[in-house]
Amino acid sequence: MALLEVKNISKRFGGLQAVKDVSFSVREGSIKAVIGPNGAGKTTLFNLLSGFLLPDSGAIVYKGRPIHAKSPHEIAQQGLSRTFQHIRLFAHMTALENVMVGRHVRSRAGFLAGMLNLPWTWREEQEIRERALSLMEFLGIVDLADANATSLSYGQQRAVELARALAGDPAMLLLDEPAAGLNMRETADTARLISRIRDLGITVLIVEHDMSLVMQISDEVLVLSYGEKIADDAPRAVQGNPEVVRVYLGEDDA
Amino acid sequence: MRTSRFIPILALLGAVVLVQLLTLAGGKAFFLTQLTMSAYYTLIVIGLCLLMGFAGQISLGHAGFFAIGGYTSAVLTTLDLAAYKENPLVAMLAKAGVLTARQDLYGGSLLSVHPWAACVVAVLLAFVIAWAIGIPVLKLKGHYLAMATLGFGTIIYSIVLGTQRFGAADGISSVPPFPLLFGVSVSGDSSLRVLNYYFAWLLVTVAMVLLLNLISSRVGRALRSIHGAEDAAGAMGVDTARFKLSTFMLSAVLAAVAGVFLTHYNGGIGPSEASIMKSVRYVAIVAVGGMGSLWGTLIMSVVLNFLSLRGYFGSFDDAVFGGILIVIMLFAPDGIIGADLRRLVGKIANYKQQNSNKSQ
Amino acid sequence: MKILRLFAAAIIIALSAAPVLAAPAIKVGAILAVTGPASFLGAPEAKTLEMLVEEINAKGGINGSKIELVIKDSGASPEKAISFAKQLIEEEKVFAIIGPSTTGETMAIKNIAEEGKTLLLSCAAAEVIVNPVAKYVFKTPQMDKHAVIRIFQQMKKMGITKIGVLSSNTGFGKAGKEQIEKLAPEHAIQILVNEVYDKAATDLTAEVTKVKAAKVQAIVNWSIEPAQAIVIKNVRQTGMTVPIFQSHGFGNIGYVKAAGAAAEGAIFPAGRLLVAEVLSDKNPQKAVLLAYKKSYEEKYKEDVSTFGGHAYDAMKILEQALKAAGAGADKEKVRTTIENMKGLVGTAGIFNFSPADHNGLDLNAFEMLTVKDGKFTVLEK
Amino acid sequence: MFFELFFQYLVAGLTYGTIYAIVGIGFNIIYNTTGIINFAQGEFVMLGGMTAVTLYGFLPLPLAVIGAVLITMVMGGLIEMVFIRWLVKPTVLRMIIITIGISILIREGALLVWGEGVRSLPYFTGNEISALSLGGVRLSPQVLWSIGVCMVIVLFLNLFFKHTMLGREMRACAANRDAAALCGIPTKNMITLSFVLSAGIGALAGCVVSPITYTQYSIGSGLAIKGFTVAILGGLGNSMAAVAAGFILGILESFSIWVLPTAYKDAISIAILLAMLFIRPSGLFGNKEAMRLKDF
Repeated sequence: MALLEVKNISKRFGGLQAVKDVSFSVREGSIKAVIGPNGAGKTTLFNLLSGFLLPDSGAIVYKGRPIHAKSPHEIAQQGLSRTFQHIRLFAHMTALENVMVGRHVRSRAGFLAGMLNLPWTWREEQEIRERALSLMEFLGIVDLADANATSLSYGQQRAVELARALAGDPAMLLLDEPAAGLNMRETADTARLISRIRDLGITVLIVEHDMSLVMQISDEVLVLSYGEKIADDAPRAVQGNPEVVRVYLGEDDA
Repeated sequence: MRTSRFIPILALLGAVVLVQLLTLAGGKAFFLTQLTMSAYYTLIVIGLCLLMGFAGQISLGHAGFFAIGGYTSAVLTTLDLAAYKENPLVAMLAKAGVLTARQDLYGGSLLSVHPWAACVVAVLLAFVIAWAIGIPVLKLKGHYLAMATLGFGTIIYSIVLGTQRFGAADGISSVPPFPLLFGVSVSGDSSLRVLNYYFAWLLVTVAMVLLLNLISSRVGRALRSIHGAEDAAGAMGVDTARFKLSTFMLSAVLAAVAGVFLTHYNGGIGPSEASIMKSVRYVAIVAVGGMGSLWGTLIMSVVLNFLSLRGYFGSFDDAVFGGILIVIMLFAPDGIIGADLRRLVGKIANYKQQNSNKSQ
Repeated sequence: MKILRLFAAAIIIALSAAPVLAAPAIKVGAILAVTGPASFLGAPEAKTLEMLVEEINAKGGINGSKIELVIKDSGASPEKAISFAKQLIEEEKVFAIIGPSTTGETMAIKNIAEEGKTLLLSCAAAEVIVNPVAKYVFKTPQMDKHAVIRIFQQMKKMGITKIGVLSSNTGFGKAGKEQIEKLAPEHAIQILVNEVYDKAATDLTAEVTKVKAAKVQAIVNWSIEPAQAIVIKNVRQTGMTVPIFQSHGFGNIGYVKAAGAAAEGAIFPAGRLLVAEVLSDKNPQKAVLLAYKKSYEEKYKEDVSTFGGHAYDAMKILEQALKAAGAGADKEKVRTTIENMKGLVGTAGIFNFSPADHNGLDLNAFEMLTVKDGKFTVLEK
Repeated sequence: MFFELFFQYLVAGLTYGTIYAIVGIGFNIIYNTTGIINFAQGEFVMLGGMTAVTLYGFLPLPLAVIGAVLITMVMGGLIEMVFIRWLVKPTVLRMIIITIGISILIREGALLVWGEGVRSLPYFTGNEISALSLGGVRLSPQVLWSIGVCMVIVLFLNLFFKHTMLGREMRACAANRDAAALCGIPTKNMITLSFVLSAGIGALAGCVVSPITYTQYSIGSGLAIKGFTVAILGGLGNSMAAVAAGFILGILESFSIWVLPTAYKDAISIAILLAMLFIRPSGLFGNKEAMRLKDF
């Protein structure tokens, strides 16, 4: 069953057609990768999916409900979580607090409850903290809990961001270049990690440049070029697709 | 963690009592007047601190909300409805206890709105205006937000200054006392000075407890995340628009409450309370208090307002606040007290964690 | 934490630096808007007081006691005036307070002075300050209503019945506007246009155009800010030739200089300070006015203004009352002395106080002046 | 009579408009090179006027004006060097607060130096009551002076930014500071230069409008609010648009007096600004897409 279905979606910026009539779907429990040369519209596609941009036309259906007109926080509340290509951690907050914010969608204490410090919010805070710590444990960064998030190394920041995205128990995770700026060993760790996340039952959609990582973990690969879909298939089939080789791999090698 | 939050509150209460006893012992009970006025200004400033330091939204128009509170209460409680006694609406309100008959200073009798009812109206009005103005204004960022809030403040100022009912440039005087319980009232009467001092500081303490609770709750975390990276906060499911708006409204209500009580305490209000320079002062106090530190803001508010109200800065009052803004923003944008306190809190937290790690 | 400690230290020093009382001195407080939007009032008032107190003390004080002056700059904020009034009364235990400069501030502290049984000699103009009478509250500037009546009387002589009124959005402008509105019907004057402009206005051509459109026979402008010079310039620039009446706020030669040729012929009521030199020698005020003018201008190298005169009068009234009441008199005795004071010659006029009149000035306090060749001169009757 | 009145209001509007426009241009120059809104811009106008009046005491008028402009330019440069130059990537909030602080300090400094008195320069031509009459509509020659100076400033800026090396380097700085720095443009000096330039323009404005409006230590903040309104109304960073917006605002204000009490004139112009911010923050003439790319 398709968890996410994208139908004929388009987005134009002034004279630039960033995404043109793209359709695809993501199976529940799978890992799907979006690849394409620079400027192919991958990040725009992510921004459309997560509600940061409104599509000019087309529909995005998640869990059977249209979400393309919703704002980012509503989409996040429905269990579709994301990370950013350029890490966007919350400054002046510890790593743990960053992850705890990720739990926002699964908690409900509001202004009044917060100000009055109602007893039930204590339990909720406890639950948020424990869940955040267990995720950090899962990602191997629990020692960093009290460090200032923006003072961490690049790889550690990526991990915090991932923990934050997972903290809301999403059904689906959008990862925007999770291996960018990582060395080979870290990239390999990341690949394993993404597989483990999938094994938790979370569907993953990832934009990535690193071909080895994509081929290693994805169940399906979507290829974009100049905003258009040119292939959507299993990794091996995509690798053999002459069109893809021409626009993407060919250029990449050259 | 939960108990540690109350130690500073107890310290605050202790300090409030201690200062009163010291002024009593030192024969300087008159200091309490300025300390009481400072308390009300502190109420605005800690609300602004929540907005600026935690939600990261600047407001250069907070004196406007103070003025809305103060002027609404002043107008309603000095309004004379005696001539309309027969009007059914007026009669009904009088019956409901909303209106109250009292004597003015020269023995004439007045029928005006009861201070409690006026207070409710004033706070509700600030609440509604903050809501109405907050929705569009908080969509703006950076210079645009600064300019829009400045514009709001300017509009309130020119309305106050241009309207006869608000006393134009003279403001409103002979505002009656605000009755509390047991015959005690908020007023400048020197026999009630000590009680007024305690009432004002009790109000600040309650507000501090509420705000401290808030910032260490889920909402506080969400606010700081908005400050840190607004789009990422949205992607984590934080309804940034609603949280910013609620914070704006909360701080506006605090400013209006301060306006109501200070107006009754002073027995009047003038347009200087709505001026842009006042709003800038509040921003200066938040800045010097450390932007994100309620305690720093509280301490600096008391110190600066107290000194200013006692005239220590003489004719350089505005210059002092201008200088503070520049020096703090140039050399210590995180504030002076804020950084110190945070480091201290950090140390305590680390210490506790080490202990708990050991016990595990 | 070092900084915290520093602050604590600073506060302790500040709190303990309570003023040391010099035994026999008489303490006089002053709450004046030395800076801020009403500084044109407060600054000359403060200078005048400093000068006078220096003079009095040089002569050995009053009844052997020196005067100790405590000036507080309120910046025209009522909330500060309140704080300062309480401070002066309870802490400094002053004998009397001179000021505040503006009506709003005076009204804010009227009750405080009453409650503290401390003399308040206000330098603000509005009638509400002394009507209803508060026991301890007096004021020295002339009544706005007297200025308005003098203007209306002059209009009658000139056959003017239809006027346009402009005023600024300050306490001064507001008070004048109210009196004009109130008194116009009694004097058979019809107000065709009535506009309030911003005190910081930079050009008033549009407002003036509105007046021009109404075809008035004369314009009355009531303000105390630079805008009043802008008004008359704009009136003449738009080609209107009708007489322009200004308030006593025009009594500052700086505005005449600023308005230049446009100021010629402007008519306004004012105290006689501005025309001291040309007064007849028989005028009882002449000596007082010249003495004040000379010493002020020599000391501060700037033109004297009528506002400083209000503080001068306040101090003189206090000085006379203290002298008359004798050494060691209490506040109550001095208060009664002022209430019964007659014929005190001041800069604003001749003060005749009574228990019902805490201003003591009458219509005669104003002289109708006009501008001729860039100078103030008495209007030819 | 109707048309005469109509044009009289129009002239009044033009007078307000030029003043607002010149202040608005000053905002834009600094905004363009630095991304900073300089809240102390109104103080440059005040400084220019006050200095010129002082110099006029012993210099002929043209020299006094030139001297005042030069002195204010030096002040502008100094302010940038002392307060702004050495900040590393300051946040917008921090810059707003710093420039507000600078504005307060300059104002209070001026109060100390010049006192609270009101001053003005003499009319450049004619005197206080001379007016040109155009079919019943009258306007002071000084209004023509200020419109003329405004036009000359705009022309000069256009030539400067388009046709001189220095101007082009400043524009490069505005487009992308990091890239400009990579190309060897001394970006820090460009920022200083922008402060010098906008201080000079403000001071010139202060001199030209001083006979009309007078000058006093406290006029800066009021002018700054109007100038800022105009800059935003036109679209931040666009000087030509600021001029157009200045005239629009001036004329709107002037005609608002025709129908409404003048006491609320300022409230009306600010309300226009707020409405603009809410509906179309890119300004009347701004480009919406370009707007979104600006990094706030």
